[in-house]
Amino acid sequence: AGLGGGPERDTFLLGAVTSLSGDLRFGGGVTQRGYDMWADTINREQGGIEIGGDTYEVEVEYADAQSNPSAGADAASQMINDGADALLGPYSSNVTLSVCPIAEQNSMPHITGSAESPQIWQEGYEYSFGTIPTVSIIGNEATSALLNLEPQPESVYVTGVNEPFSEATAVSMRTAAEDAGVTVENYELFPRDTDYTNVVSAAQNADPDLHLHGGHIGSHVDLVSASEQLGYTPNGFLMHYGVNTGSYKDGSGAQAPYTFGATVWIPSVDRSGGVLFDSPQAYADAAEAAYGSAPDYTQAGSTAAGIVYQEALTELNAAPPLSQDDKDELIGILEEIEVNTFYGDVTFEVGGEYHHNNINTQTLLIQLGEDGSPTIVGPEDAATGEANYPVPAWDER
Amino acid sequence: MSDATDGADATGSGSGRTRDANAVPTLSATGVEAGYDQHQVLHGISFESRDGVTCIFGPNGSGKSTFLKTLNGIVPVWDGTITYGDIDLTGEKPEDIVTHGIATLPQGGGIFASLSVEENLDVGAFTVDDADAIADRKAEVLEVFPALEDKLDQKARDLSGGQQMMVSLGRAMMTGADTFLLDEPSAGLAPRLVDDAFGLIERLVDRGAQVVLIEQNVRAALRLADYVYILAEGEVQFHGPPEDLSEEDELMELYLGL
Amino acid sequence: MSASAPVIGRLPGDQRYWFAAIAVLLLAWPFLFGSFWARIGLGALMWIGLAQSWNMIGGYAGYLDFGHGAYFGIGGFAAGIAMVQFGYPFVVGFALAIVVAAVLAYLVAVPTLRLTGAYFAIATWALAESLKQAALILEITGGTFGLSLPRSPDTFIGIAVPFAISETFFYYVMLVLCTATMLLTYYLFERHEFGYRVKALRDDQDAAESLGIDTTRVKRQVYVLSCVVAATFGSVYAWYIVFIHPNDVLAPIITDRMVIMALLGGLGTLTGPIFGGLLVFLLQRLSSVFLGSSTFYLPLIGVLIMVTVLFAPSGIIGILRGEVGRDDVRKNLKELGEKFDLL
Amino acid sequence: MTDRDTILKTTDLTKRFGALTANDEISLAVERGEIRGIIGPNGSGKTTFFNTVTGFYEPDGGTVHFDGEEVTGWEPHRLARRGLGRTFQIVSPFKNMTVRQNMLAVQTDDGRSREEKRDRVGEILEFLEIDHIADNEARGMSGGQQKLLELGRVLMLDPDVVMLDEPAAGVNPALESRIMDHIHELNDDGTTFVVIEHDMHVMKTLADTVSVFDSGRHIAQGDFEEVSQDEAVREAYLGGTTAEDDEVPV
Amino acid sequence: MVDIGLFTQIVINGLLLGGIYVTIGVGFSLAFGVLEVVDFAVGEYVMVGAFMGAVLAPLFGAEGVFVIPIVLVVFFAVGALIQPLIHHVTTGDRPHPLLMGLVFTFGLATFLRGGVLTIFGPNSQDVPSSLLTGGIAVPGLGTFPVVRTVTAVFGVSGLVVFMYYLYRTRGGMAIRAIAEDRTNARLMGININRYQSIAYGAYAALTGSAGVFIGMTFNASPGMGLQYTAFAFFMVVLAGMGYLPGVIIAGVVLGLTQSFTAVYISGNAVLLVLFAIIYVVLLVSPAGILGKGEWAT
Ligand SMILES: Nc1ncnc2c1ncn2[C@@H]1O[C@H](COP(=O)(O)OP(=O)(O)OP(=O)(O)O)[C@@H](O)[C@H]1O
Ligand SMILES: Nc1ncnc2c1ncn2[C@@H]1O[C@H](COP(=O)(O)OP(=O)(O)OP(=O)(O)O)[C@@H](O)[C@H]1O
Ligand SMILES: [Mg+2]
Ligand SMILES: [Mg+2]
Repeated sequence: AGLGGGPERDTFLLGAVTSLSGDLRFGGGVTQRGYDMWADTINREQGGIEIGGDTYEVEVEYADAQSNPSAGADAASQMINDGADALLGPYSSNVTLSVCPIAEQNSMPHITGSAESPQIWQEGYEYSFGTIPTVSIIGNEATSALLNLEPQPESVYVTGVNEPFSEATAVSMRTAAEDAGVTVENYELFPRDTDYTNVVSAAQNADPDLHLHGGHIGSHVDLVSASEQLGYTPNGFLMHYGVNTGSYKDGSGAQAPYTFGATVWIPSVDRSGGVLFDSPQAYADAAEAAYGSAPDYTQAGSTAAGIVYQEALTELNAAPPLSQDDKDELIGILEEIEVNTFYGDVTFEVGGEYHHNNINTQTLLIQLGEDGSPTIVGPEDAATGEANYPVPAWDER
Repeated sequence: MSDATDGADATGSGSGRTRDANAVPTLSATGVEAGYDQHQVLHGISFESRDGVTCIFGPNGSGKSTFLKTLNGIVPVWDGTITYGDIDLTGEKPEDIVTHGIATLPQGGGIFASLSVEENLDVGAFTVDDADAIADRKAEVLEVFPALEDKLDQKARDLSGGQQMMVSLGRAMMTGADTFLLDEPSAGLAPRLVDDAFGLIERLVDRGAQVVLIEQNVRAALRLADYVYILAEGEVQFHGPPEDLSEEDELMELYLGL
Repeated sequence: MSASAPVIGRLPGDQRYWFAAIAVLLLAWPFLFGSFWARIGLGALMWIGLAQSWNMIGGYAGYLDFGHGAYFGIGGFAAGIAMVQFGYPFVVGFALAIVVAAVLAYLVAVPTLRLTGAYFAIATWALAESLKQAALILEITGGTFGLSLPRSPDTFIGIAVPFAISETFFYYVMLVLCTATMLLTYYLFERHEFGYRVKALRDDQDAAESLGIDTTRVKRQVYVLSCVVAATFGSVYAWYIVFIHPNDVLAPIITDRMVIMALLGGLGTLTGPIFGGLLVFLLQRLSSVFLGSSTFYLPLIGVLIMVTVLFAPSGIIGILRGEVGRDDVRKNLKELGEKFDLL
Repeated sequence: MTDRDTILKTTDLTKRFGALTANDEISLAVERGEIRGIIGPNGSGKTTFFNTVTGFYEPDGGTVHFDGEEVTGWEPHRLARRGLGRTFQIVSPFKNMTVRQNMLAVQTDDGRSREEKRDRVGEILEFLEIDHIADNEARGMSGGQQKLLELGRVLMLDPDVVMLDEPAAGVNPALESRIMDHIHELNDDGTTFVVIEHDMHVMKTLADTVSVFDSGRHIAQGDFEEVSQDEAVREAYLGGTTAEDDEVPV
Repeated sequence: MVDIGLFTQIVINGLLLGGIYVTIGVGFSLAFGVLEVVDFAVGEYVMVGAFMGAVLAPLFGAEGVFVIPIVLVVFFAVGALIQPLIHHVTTGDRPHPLLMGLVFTFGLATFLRGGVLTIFGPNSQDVPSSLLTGGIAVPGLGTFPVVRTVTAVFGVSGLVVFMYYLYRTRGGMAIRAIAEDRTNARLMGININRYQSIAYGAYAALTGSAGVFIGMTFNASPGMGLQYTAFAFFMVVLAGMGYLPGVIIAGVVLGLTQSFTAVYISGNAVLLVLFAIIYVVLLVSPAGILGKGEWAT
């Protein structure tokens, strides 16, 4: 251990900033489970990370971002103060955008497993990386897959909530539709707390084949409730983020089935696996056993972030605590890395539009079944089932 | 004990009742100490109401209103007792004291500004259940204060200061009480109305009610007084029939400006 | 409390020693505990200053400004826009924040200060919400995507900054700003006749007017002043936090916090906001450190607020001044008990 | 009287509240140095007249002249600093301030230093005999003490004209005569007074001239004796009582 | 070009949305205007009501409607017990009674929001109902969503009941007298604790059950309260403080403004227009749209 590395220790200390309280607590909790899955598994199965013949356990220390950027920045600083070797990032783009500068200022490696806004990567931060592809890609690819279903849709109606992630999602959906030559009847943003009957009435009046919506779970719930109440039934709804979460099912109850959604990973996806977990299903089973609920792609992406660190640290081959030089070298390794995981192949773009974002993992179009469980219905090469399309009208369910 | 219904009979009959047949209990205080927070205002007041009008005079800030508020329960008593006939009022709540037949006209009137004049009168009769008694009393109030007749539907706040005082007095009458605690009923009234106010007090007395009257209009009040207390600095400086006052030149000068 | 009472409760010994000790601690703070605690310190200083800025209009003048947080956001965006959209250094942004806040506050003051009590509270709330919504739509504010400010230059008006643009640097900036706010409040509201005028209009506007006090003008002065103070904190915050978004810096919770801090501390007092600000900020920020990962601190704060209001109506400052003794609590409990007589 | 000049004058001053005309073309002139009484039944528009003159109400017609200058529509604080002071029928102390602070809050244009102002506060409080409670909060004062504070505050303006709205209402006779003495004393020093009062004893002792209001109109003016003999005034206002009725039935 | 079908549907949407606001505004107007309690907890009562719907409905055959009587009773009782606390902090020799009430209820709101968040987590919960589903299509007009229509009827009925109580009964008169002057009300023989508790309990009961309806219309989530607190305040401002009938007008204005802005101007501008209107109404006519409000501060 060199200069500035803090006290001697025989573990790798990863400082995780995430929202454990506040509005984003749900996502924060998912992130936390993802990071813990990695740390617990590697410590249990391999005794930690092997460096020069010795194994060093991995320790993840959490600091609460309280769903608020300034508390997030403080939390990151707290972790750095505590001598963390590297940072695991928070949930949500706003908090991430205030944590990245702290990583930058302190030359601290930072991988986030759960922030999707393109803004983060467009800023060109040197010390921050992300395992989940930006939503610009996810939204775009999911929409393209949906537009390929038969009968081919001719028109779409795009809506989104006016916050950064949701707007980026809606934009990517619109772009995909335009690129596919489909008519975009309308593109409309609105505040989260608005009433959705008006959105639905306007959409109903336009009578599109598909309704595409960017937002968080609560907004999806409001959208389907209002649609049910007004009897608005396009051939399908595509909504991102989170239709395959328990939260969406709890919130929308009987209206959940048949909704289309986007993801980059679900347990039934066919991926080879490798480090730590043999397959997506193996990961899902382990997570189910540990937390009693099925993991979604945010959790998987967070675990993948840990795996990436594990591989990079092994390659760095420096015992903890890391010196500043070690950390700078780690950045170089991360830029080059290629890891094959249960989550998919992870590599980070260098330069380009989404600097340090893993844009490699394939996007999946999913649809919820009668029981609310997701099936991959697109793109064709990844599909594990047939889409129920067009979806039945509300009163025919 | 005389409850509200007794009062209703008395006013309802319009004939008044003789004091001897149904004497109003004596309201009395023994060694009352009271104040606000840490600040003691009353230092051992002993007091007894008499038939007719018992006047309380004294300089501003001497504790007259405070004492009145111990009688009606608004200000808690620190020490001493207050009784009404056989009933111990010490520590009773104002809303319960009213039901024994003790009505108050607070200093300044205390009308309910956004209620109509009629509603103000109705609130006065809150403890009365008998609709006929209420109607009779209302008629009587309007007889005393004809100026209120065509203002019944107006909000009380739209009345002038003097008119508001009439409403307050009328409202006190509505309770049908036998004992009235009046805190400066003539303040702010035009001379004509001062006459009316004192006329009303006389009427109450004629009907057998007993009145405890705080007044700064000493001259007019003395004309009605059956007994006088003078308070200064929270203590009783003098009490006796008004006739005895004339012998107390110093008191008269100091506290009454006479 | 008479006018000559000590400003900080009843401290043993000579007040000067206390002040000196506190001053030394404040000056040495970032070097004593490192960068994280410097951040906590600067956060606390910022919130104390913000609570005091609210106290000027809300406590001293008695106008419940429920849109005060907007000026924090306006300060932030003014500085951010100057730096991002026009490439000016921070000082220009800071000056712009003051000017924009002052002008806007004046324009708002003219019609809005005619309202009183809850009307004023709701009007300012609605206005602040409109500003937030506007910031979400406008392009210059970055709209939905917010603004990322330029990162950490090492010079300040061309001069090399001693601690670069680090926590330590911002700590001292906040310390200066917060101290200036406290001194300004002390001088204007506690020592100057201006303070009497402000309190007079709070108690009875008509009477104040009849005694030669131009209440309209005094109100506007206090409002503009308090808004400008909030804006200065906002501008420094934006520079420090680097990324600002309408949902964060224009959030209604910012106002709510200022109000709660001023009230818990002691309304219309010089030192109340210090205690209220410290308590609420530290409870919120350090709850995760002490309570672990839970939302339990929220109901806790809720109960704390309720209990304080029930038993220490003059706030923490009242407790410190010994206004809330055991007897008072007992008396309070007894009175409270009487109010439960419902049948 | 003719050689004295007019300091306060209203011409056809009118104020309406909806359908009600509370002040109906009131023309009234107050001479410098006099004590003018205003009487009239409750609701006849006396307080409204004060409010309109001192700028609290916007008049619906007519003008106000003060000390040779038209001041119609001036804001109250400007008039106050110009030398027109007033009190309120319902006392309005600054409850959360001490008596002394109540006095110090008064704002004038005369450039007095802080010390001078403090000294003046001391003088006035002593004059009114409430200096012993100077550092008490106003909320705890009795009604009468509040009346004195109200008077004290307005004196801090060093006003040329003081308009008093029922200064004696609710005031103990001993204190009442003290207030009257104060008024006389100040009047001797040149302060002009306009006093609304229902106490005819006070009116008789104080007023040089009495103006009578009824239903919003200025119906009569003259010295107290004249006015109190006036049949219309007796009918509308005085009723059976007169100030002569002084004897005490003891 | 205005599409008539869309236009009428937007009017329906706006009116029914207004109906939802009426359910919150009625009780709040009573608390605000009559009890002079500036109650920051109003939105959290809605939230807790919605959560009671989510938790209890499964016990009643997954039917939120059946939960309403329980919510009415529970909220009335809890409200009646909270009122003495509020009364305590807004009286006595406290220097800023209005503020004290406001801060106390702010603490209460934080407690309720944090408590529900801690117990149930941050997720939205469905408040199921099989009776109030779908919409009724009226040819030529548009679709009336059943749950929203029933909610609006509930709100308006609540208003009528409150009005009747307040202006036609002795208890109502007592409450109005208390609002004016508590001490003098006691001198009239009114047990102010009882009547204030009745009023506050009634407000809490109505608001809590509004929460169940809102839960059925949307869903229940721990963070939903703030939004309704804001709307409750805006409702009384537009209605005119303390002027109960104004609540209907306020609901109509708020609802229609929202739906027309959303469709004919821009979804993004909805809240901007809404807040701006409230600000302007306050400046131009503080006593509400009809100018009938009154509230002594
Ligand atoms: N609510 C209160 N809080 C604190 N002190 C009070 C309060 N009310 C009255 N006091 C004080 O108690 C004392 C007695 O006041 P009280 O009102 O009883 O006098 P009073 O004899 O009725 O005078 P007045 O003739 O002016 O009405 C005064 O010194 C007054 O300052
Ligand atoms: N702000 C107001 N709004 C409506 N009407 C008012 C207002 N102020 C006064 N009035 C009405 O104007 C009339 C005159 O009131 P004013 O207060 O001037 O009477 P006053 O002569 O001072 O009576 P008093 O001797 O009782 O004080 C009354 O009928 C009163 O109801
Ligand atoms: Mg008194
Ligand atoms: Mg008057």
